[in-house]
This record gives sequence, C-alpha cells and structure tokens, in this order.
Amino acid sequence: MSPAATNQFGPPKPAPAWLGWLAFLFFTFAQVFSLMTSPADAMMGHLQKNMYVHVPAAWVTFGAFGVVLVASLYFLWKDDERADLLAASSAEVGSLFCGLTLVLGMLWGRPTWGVWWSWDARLTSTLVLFLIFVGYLSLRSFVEDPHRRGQWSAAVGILGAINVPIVWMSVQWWRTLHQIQSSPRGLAPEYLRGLMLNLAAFTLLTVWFIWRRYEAARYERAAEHAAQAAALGGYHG
Amino acid sequence: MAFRDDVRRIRAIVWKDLTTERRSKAGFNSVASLGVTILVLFGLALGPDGPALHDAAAGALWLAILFAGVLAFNRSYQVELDGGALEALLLYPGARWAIFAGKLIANLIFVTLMLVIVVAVGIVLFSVDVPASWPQIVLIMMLGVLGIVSLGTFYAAMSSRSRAREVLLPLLLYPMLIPVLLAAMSATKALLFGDVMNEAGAWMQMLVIFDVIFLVATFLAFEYVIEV
Amino acid sequence: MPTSAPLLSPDLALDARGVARRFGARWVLRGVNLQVRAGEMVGLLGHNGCGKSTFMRIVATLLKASAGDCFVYGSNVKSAGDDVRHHVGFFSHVPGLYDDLSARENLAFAATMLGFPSADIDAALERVGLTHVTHERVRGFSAGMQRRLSLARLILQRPRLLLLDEPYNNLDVAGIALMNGFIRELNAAGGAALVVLHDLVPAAGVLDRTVLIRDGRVHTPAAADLAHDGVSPQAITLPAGAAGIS
Amino acid sequence: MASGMEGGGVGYVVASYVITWVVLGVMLVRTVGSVRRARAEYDQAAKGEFRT
Repeated sequence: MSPAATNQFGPPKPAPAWLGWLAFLFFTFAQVFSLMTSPADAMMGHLQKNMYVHVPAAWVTFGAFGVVLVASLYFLWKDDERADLLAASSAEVGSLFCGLTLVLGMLWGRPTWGVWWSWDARLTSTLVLFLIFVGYLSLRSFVEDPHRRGQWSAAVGILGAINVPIVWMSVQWWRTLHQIQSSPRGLAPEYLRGLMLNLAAFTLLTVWFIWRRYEAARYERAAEHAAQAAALGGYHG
Repeated sequence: MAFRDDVRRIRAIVWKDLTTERRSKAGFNSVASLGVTILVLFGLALGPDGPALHDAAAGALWLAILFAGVLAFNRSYQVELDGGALEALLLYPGARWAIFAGKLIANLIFVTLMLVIVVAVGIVLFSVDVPASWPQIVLIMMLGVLGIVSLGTFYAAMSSRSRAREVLLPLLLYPMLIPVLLAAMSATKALLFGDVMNEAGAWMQMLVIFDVIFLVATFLAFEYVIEV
Repeated sequence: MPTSAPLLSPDLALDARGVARRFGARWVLRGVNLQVRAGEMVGLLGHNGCGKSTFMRIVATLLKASAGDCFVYGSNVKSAGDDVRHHVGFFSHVPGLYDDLSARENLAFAATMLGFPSADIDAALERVGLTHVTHERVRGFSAGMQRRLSLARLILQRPRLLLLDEPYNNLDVAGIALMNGFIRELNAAGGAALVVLHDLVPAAGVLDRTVLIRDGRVHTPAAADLAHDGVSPQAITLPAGAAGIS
Repeated sequence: MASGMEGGGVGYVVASYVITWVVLGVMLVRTVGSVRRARAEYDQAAKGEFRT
C-alpha cells in the first residue's frame, strides 16, 4: 500500500520476440535500401553515405539520454525503483551509441575537413554527453546500496541533461567569436528518404535494446527478492 | 521564524567549517601550494617564450584553481565523515538546503582565498599586465568561482561518501564545469587583452545565467543526495 | 513543540508498521511492528547484525525503509522528516563531534543547529562532568569523554523520543548513572525511549519492557530466546521488577 | 569544401558501416546473453522458493 511497496516487484513482462526480429530486419532493409538508392553526392561523393549511420546514431543517443532524464525525474518523484532500472538501461545503450556517434563523426570529418576532430558545438557537446554517460555509469558501479545509487544517479542524470544544451550554447558562442560556422546545406529528397528510414530503424533498435537491458535488470532484481524470500520464508510480516 | 533559524544554522556551519579548516592548518596551505605548483608546471609546459605565456595565462589560472579546488571540495565533507559528524548534522531539524548553503559559502571563502594567492603568483609568473578593467576581472573571477564551487560542493557530497572518491569527483565534475570554465576563461582572456572584440560583457552575462541555473539545480537536488 | 503533521496516534511516541529494509539483496528488517507509548522505556535486544541499529536509523530519518511505515508522535518519518527530527534525539555509537572544535564550541554549534541558540551550555557541560575541559579540543578526548559530550548534546535537546544505541559503551559507573538519571528525567517529563542493548544489567530499573529482533521481526522474548541471542537468562527478570537492584 | 571528393573516401564509408554493424552485433549478442543469464538466475531463485 505504501509508496515503497511498489519496490517489491516480480519478473518483468518480456519484450515480444517479434519486436527484435522486426527491428533487425527493418534495420537491414533500411541500410541496404539507402545504400542502393542514393547516388554519389556532387560535393562529397560516397562520403555522403556516412550520413545513414552517423545521423541516426546521434539521434538515438540524444533520445536515450532523454529517457534517462525522464526516468530519473520520475524516480525522484515517485520513488519507484523500476524507473531507476530503466534509466540505467537507457544510459548503457545510450553511451554505446554515443561512442559510436563520435567515431563515425571522426570518420566523416577526416576526409571532409582534413581533421579527425573539430571543436564545434555539435561535436563538443556530444563528447561532453559521452563523458557524462561515463560518469553516470561509473557512479552506479561505485555505489552498492540501491536506494543511494538510485537517488544519486538520478541527480547526476538530471544535472547532466541540463548541462548538455548549456555546453552546446557556450561552445557555439566560443566558436562564432573565433571562426565562421560551416552552414548546413539543404538535403536532396533522394537522400532524405534513406535518412528517414534509417532514423526509424535505429529508433526501433534502440527501443528494443533498452527494453531487453531493462528486462535483464528486472530479472536480476526479482531474483534477489525471490532468493531472499526463499531463504527466510516470505517477507510480508 | 523557521527561516531565521535556518539562517542561523547556515552561519553556524560556515563558522564551523572555516574554524576546523583554520585549526587543521595543513589544509589551506597545502591546497594553495598545489595551486601555485600547477601554475609553475603550466609555465614550464608552455615554454619560456613570453608572449605564449601571456596568451595562456587566463586558461592556466582557471585550471590551477579548478584542480586545487577539487581537493577542497572533498575535504569539506571529510570533516563530517570523521567521527560520524555527518550523521549528527543530518539529525538536526531544519531545511536540508541550509546545510548545502553553509558548505557552499564556506567553500566559496576557502577557494576565494586560494584564488587570491594563485592569481598573485600567476601575475608574476606569466608576466601579466594588469589592465585598467581589473574590477571587471575580479567580478568574473567571483562569478566563475561561484559556478565551480556550487557544482563542486554538490558533487563532493556524493563522491566523498563513495568508493573511489578521488577519481569519481573529477570524473563527474569536470564535464559539468565546461560551460562555466569556458565562459570564465574567455572573459578573463578578453579583458586581459583589452577586450578589443567587446565580448567580455556577453561572456559575463552567460556566466551569470550558468551560475543561476546550476545554483538552482544543485539547491533543489541536494536533498536527494545528502539523505541516504 | 511545533508540529504541523496530522496526528494519527499522538499518544504513541513510536508506531512502526511493517518496517522493512534491505541492503543489496539482503533483507535485514522484514516487517518490524513496534509501538512505544509516550512515557514508555523499551529495551531492544538481538544478536549482532540483526538490524537493531538499522531500525534505529530508520526511526531517526537517517535511513529510508524499503517498505512499511513508521510514525513518531504521529509524523511519518518518510514524508515529515523535519517534524520527526524535532522530537527525536539519537545517541548513536559514533560520537558525531568535530575533533578540531572545543567541547564548548561543539555544544554551541549543536545548540544553534537544534534551534536553541540560547541554551545553557555550561550547565550541560557541568552536568556531564566536563567543565575542566570546556575549552579543550575534542581530538584529545578519551572515548568515554566523547560519549559524555554527546550526552550533553542530548541534554540540550531534551528530545521527546530518545533513541539510544548501546548507550553504556565506554561509560564508567558514574557515566552509566548519569545516563540513567537523564533517561529517568525525560521519562518523568513524559518522554519515551528506545534503547538498544546487548547487556541488560546497566539498564536495570530504567526499562519498562524489552523486545527482541530476530530474523528481521520483533518478538517478545522468553528466557530461552535471550539465551539464544547471548543475553544471560537472568537478565529477563531485571526490567520487570528490578528497580532496587543496582 | 574540397571538390576533389568524387570516388575518394570510400574507405572511410566502408569503415563507418563495418564499425556500426560490429558494434550493433556485439550489443545484440551481449544483450541477449545478459537477459538469458538473468532469466536463468531468476528461475533458479524462484524454484528455491517453492522447495522450502
């Protein structure tokens, strides 16, 4: 009955099997489709095809971090441990995509600008986001008590989420004072279609990944509860 | 009534933190010496070349303050952890934010004193000509220190009570401080070079906005990290 | 005493309902039900690691229960922590003092934090027998002296619910008498106390009843239970009619 | 922007796709593995409950 009683939970509802198959089949289709249909770009040649992995990876990174933010706020509000587990799963998946985004960005930047890294607002705030993910996940690994871990990591997640747009803003300012920003070009429709498909495919994949990670975390927690209940013969006194 | 009690509590915490810090002498001296040492190392790294040193002075100063300040933040909770004083502190009635405010003000005074020493040494080591707009530089330093200390005091409340606190605090804190440091460094640098592009004012505005945002956020979130 | 919380059962100093707490996967408390009336002195027994201290920390708002509810004079420790902290005095096994402050400065700090900035600090120091070290730093104090100084802090506070976690540790005979005198005084004023003990002898004549925590729940002990938990069986007879023993 | 890009940079594109697919593949294997492990652990714990 009490709010904390919600922290007593059993096994999770598993992610439907079809979702995983759908996510991977759709992803394969989107990748093949966009590679086949897009002609070489007048300016960038085949390099343009990097867009179909780089942009969606960045997109789901920020999406995953949004989930961390919302789940963290919900956890502090309702003290529901499931929200904490969701935030953790989302951060794990998000940090991997964030690292992927950075590597893909470098593989785009090197042939385009001639450098692996440029200190522009987008790159820098993505890097900061990655560092915040790393801090968040190591905080979780350094704190054993679940109550404490939940509240601390929620606070870190929320402050980190506040920080990312602020970093973007300040770096933007810093850059415009010293160097002219490269202006983004409009995207031709034949590229747009492939990009949209891949955005959808990556989103679906990420949802599935987070769901499965969350499922694993729920099983682990439920196993702890069950083991304890078995050892002591039920807990409700 | 209750508010006046909280103000009294804040004063008591500030007094207590500064008194214990003053009596354990080693604390301030070693942190300030570390700040100076970092400046010397920057000087060596950036070479004996006069103009290069002058160029890098603003950045080196802020980084020295940041690196030495991090030690101060963990220290300010170490006092509470010896002998279980934090437990007693949390048992007193009154608002949780009062504890944060007290620690924040004490750290602010501590870091400001350290900053005075580091800046004095920095002016000599990096052959900085103090510009006519020095009052503005002082204001920017206060704003920058406020940002560093508010986030530092907040994150140290967690890191000081976890395993691996030496690693965890910088890992969590430095990425969060990027906007504040960037604004503070840029404004200081601009003013040192006569603010030819008129950018110092804009940086100062940003610094004020960042300080307000982070102060509000840390005050609101402190209750969640200190209890448990 | 200022309280704004709804008074559910104001005559109950402590009302714990199904309080449970886990650390990681281990459930230390698994549904503690315990009521302490105002003016009642209750001893809490149990072997090491049974959760006595955990329970005390939950009542004192230092830890959150994983499940269940706990009320102090009708205020919920989870949602009205600040009201609870006005009532509760916790004497834990750590002194909670600042080594680099003097005895007097420690008490002055505590008085301000408690909201009694004009409390009579010298009287409290005299009562615990520390007048000769008023201006000395706590760093040089023996464990017993630190305990006495912590007791002086409780004397300043005069809580309505006293939580004592093994209060007699490191105290000499005079210190034990001092502690018992203070407990009786609060009792006479209508206060309640919950006292964690591993030895009932020093608390003779102070307690109204004793309870036992085992397997994360509260039991009313029989002599055999006490033997199982390392307390001498004779001790059970002490609290009931032992006023004259010590 | 450099205009001599036609035909160039294919290596970078291939690298991008290979890295993406490898990362996703590893994530897939590890995720499925962790769910399976946690599930088995839970089933064992739950069985223990019924035995006592």
